[in-house]
Amino acid sequence: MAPVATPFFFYLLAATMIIGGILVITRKNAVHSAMALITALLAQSGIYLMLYAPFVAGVQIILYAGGIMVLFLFVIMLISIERTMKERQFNHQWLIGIVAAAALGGLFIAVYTRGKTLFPEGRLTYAEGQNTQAVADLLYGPHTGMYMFSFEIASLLLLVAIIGAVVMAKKRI
Amino acid sequence: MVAKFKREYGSGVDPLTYLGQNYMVVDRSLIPEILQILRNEEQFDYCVDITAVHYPKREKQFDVIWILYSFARNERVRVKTPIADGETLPSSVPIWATANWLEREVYDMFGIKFDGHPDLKRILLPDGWKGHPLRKDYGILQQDNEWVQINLGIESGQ
Amino acid sequence: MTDPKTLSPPSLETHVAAHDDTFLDTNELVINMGPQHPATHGVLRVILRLDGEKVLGLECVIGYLHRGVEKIGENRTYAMFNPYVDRMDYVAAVSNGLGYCEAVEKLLNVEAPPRAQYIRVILTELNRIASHQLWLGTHALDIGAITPLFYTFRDREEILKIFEKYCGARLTTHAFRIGGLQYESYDGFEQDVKNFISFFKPKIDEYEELLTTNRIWLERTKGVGVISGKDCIALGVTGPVLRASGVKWDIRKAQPYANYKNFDFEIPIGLNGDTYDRYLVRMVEMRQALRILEQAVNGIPAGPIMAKVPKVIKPPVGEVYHSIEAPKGELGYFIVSDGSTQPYRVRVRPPSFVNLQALDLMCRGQLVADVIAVIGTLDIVLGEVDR
Amino acid sequence: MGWLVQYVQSYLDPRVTVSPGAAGNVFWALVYILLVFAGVSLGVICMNWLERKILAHMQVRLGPMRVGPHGLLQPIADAVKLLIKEDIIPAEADAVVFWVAPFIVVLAAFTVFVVVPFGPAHAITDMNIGILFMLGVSSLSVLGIVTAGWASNSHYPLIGALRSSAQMVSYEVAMGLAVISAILMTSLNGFGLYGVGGPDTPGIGTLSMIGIVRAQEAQHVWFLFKFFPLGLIAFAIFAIAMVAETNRAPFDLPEAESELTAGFHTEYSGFRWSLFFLAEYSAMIAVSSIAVTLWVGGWLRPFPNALGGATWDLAFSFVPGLAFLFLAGMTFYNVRRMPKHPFFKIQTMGLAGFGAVLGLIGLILFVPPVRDRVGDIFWFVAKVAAFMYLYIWYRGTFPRYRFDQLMKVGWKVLLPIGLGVLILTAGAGIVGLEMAQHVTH
Repeated sequence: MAPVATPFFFYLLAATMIIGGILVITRKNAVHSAMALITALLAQSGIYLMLYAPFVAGVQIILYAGGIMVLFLFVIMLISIERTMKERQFNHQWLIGIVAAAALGGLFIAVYTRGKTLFPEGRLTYAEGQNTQAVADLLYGPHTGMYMFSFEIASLLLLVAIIGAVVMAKKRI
Repeated sequence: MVAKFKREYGSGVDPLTYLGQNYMVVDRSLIPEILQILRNEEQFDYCVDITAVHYPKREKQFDVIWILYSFARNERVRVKTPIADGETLPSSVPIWATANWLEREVYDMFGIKFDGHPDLKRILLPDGWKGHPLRKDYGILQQDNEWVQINLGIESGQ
Repeated sequence: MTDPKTLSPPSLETHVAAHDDTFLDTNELVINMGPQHPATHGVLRVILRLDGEKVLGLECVIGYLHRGVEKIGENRTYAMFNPYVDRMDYVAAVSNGLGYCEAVEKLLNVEAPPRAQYIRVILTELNRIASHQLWLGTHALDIGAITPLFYTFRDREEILKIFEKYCGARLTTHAFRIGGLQYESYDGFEQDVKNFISFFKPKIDEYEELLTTNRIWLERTKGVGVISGKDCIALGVTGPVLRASGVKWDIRKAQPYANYKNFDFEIPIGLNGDTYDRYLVRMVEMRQALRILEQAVNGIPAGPIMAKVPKVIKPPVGEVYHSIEAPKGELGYFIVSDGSTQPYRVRVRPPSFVNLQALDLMCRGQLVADVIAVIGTLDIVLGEVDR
Repeated sequence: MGWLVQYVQSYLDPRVTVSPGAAGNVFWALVYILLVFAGVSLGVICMNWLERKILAHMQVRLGPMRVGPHGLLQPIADAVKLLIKEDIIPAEADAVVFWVAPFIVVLAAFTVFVVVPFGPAHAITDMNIGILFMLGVSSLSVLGIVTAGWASNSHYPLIGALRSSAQMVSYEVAMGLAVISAILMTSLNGFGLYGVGGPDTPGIGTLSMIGIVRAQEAQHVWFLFKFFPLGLIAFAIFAIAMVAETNRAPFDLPEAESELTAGFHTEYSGFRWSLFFLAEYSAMIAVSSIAVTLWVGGWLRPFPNALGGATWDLAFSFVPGLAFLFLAGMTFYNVRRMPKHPFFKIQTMGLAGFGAVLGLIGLILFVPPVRDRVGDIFWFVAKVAAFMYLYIWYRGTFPRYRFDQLMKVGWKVLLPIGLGVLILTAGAGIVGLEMAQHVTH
């Protein structure tokens, strides 16, 4: 597919993401924050699409926006909103905050100015038709499947987390 | 059964029959004991109804009536006790669980209080109701008039 | 969430104890259901205390339909009060009328002639079927099956047509008079009833086809709202609910009134006392009602339809309690006469009112959805609960 | 203007057989978006009328009869009523979220149609991740439902929303497993009921909706029948899960009328409520399209093997036109049955007009170029319509599940079966490949 108005969509999505991110931390109402986060996540998946990574974009939607955020909302809805509205939102540790932000900003600037050698030049893209297959090949393929073991480790870790959550939530089993 | 009651309680229990239906007039003081015996020893395990009748001209204004049924004997009996206005009765909720709402209704309609009832309050009428409508001297108009006076600002709705 | 089936059904002994410690639980959610709610069958208000979706306890608030029927009775003559009783359980108006007329007849010490008795039984049993049909339709609707409602209403129509032809009214029929009947049965009455019997027999199979072996129906009703026979008796619960809990007691058999002793029929009982058993018991009751109808309609004797009753009814001083097996349970009339033309006191012992008391016990430990099922299975009519 | 003409011409070229999105054809993509939007809305309207009529006839009633002949205009009357109703926002509600929630639901319900393939060239676009995109976006609608329930600031909607989110998240798992086993089948050519093909058929799997149908075409088997009965079981799991996913009977707990009055949309009225309604029905169409695409061969005509060959292709291409002519015939039969009273004159004329329109459509469908172009759309829509009928049938037949039973069905029944089917499908496929290779060596 020929890309259409790429810069426009990039800036649109990026702006949506940044505004969403700011809203997440500034909204007092937790549900509003969660919705802003969802917006940011969806914009992010749009950017993945623009980067010719449709599989990652799809997973982003189905897992983060559709799955995890629903559970977030699920929990938030059960909290008393009235009480959380009264709680102090920021803990006034300006100094540490500024230092951390400055360090991160410095890192970004450093990468932007001098990091050209760190990244390959130009876009590294697969043809769209085979993109998902390429991801699969990279993960499990017979020749390049070097991530099989780490993938299984990750799933085992998640299984442990699930069992742990059940044990903690259930009073008696 | 009748003979036994007669023997034990003498004039406190007055067993009668009208139109083939047995009932007994029991003295107020014997009520807890008699009901207990009827339930436990005579197997009247089902309390059909509890109700009252108001006789304003009598000294003991109310007749409170328990209608009982025994599954084992397939027999009904009514226990009736005359009480005066303001006099209380022991609650029979511990004996028959069903007495709960029935006693509340008697309280609601007649203003007869039952001691030891778990939650004695009005059941059919709203909580703010004044008076007890099934008493013979209950005026139907007063409530109506009060309502229109408060809510509509007129003297009478009639 | 705890599986409600693993919970032992609550009994009256634990009832009071559970009241205190669960109600202090801070996690509970209090929900008000009704009086305007599609599944409370009228204006019943239920205050539910929930832990998640599990019912910790509930309280019924009733009286929204209170019309003071008993007070009205004291201010009307015996004959004038007769139509009022139809307005209590308006789905089973004929049964109400039968109980009242028989109670007054007892007070007068007269008995309706045999022909009147037969027609009374026919109409009452037809009304029992109509009442059970209405129950089935609404109960199934509460559980989410919408189609049975229309089937039962379609068939109930046939009964109402017979009522209409007989006395002109469909719902609040006022079919009986003290001492017998006002109207002779119309031409073709027997044929209509016979037609109905042959029409309705396959219809019951049709209802059962829709529900009895439906997996979802079984899951929604089995083990739901269990109540033991012992608790039923203690709570004064009567009618199909009592029978479904295994107590074989029906006033038509235990203390026969009208001329039920002449008819051959069975009393169905359930084993588990759950919603499914109550469903089955009522289904069998409809079939049994058809059996009674068959016998009655083939045996209507000729003769007068009114006993000798004075124009102005003035029973002697005295009191009488008479009860009949209404579709919902024991419907009793306690009438005190002071010798005047008006009853001194009319007490109605409504089955729905007393049965409703068991709701709390039956719902404990169940889920919200089960409360709906249990309200439906108790088959209450708020007109009768509140009177 | 030249580019426009070029676009139009480029599309009218019969050799173009890809969707406009895949071809990078912006103009036609926009036209398709509008057409699909209009088509789905029309489908919802038809579905509304059909559901009422079919359900009514199942329940020995007539359904709408007053507005228009046989109530044909009833959905329009209802839409007008809903649009002019007062829009109430409860005083204690969170107004912004309350306002946004229905739009999220509608957005999610309609966005999925971007990848629905009504035909090899009749899709807005062909995404490489088509089915993943559909599942992902349709799962977003739960966000709208949850926020709607929360924003109403009332107990019943909140419980409805909680039920709904738990239900949808749970059933997505079973649904996903069933979908994965269908996706596996796109790459596997083993034995099976109709398992011809053989090792020279490309063995690359795909997530693309069009690719999935093409795989079924190439393998000469609908995935419903592949690896019998594995495909059938996976399809059954999906068919159950999709009913739960769209909150329809017997899984309509979030809006269980007898328990929660109306569930998450209790506090909504008028236009906002109608958006939920629209979303619910278009979501039903969307999930049915997934089922059709994955298991029932999408736009392919039925009996590709038993009644194969060019002659039968030609014969089947007449079916759409015949179907419409049949409908027109039924309509005219009913025109004749209309009462002759002058009261019914307008109604009769309206019905006759409706029949004439149907007949005209039928005739147009016989024109060869049209016939070739829209046969695929017809088959797709017919299959989706069959699923829609199932939805109505369920509603007329089943009581409602209780919440814990619903969860039990989802987690303890569908999920294990789904996993088993997935493993068996993979195993069967691998064995089939081995055998196929063995044969060729």
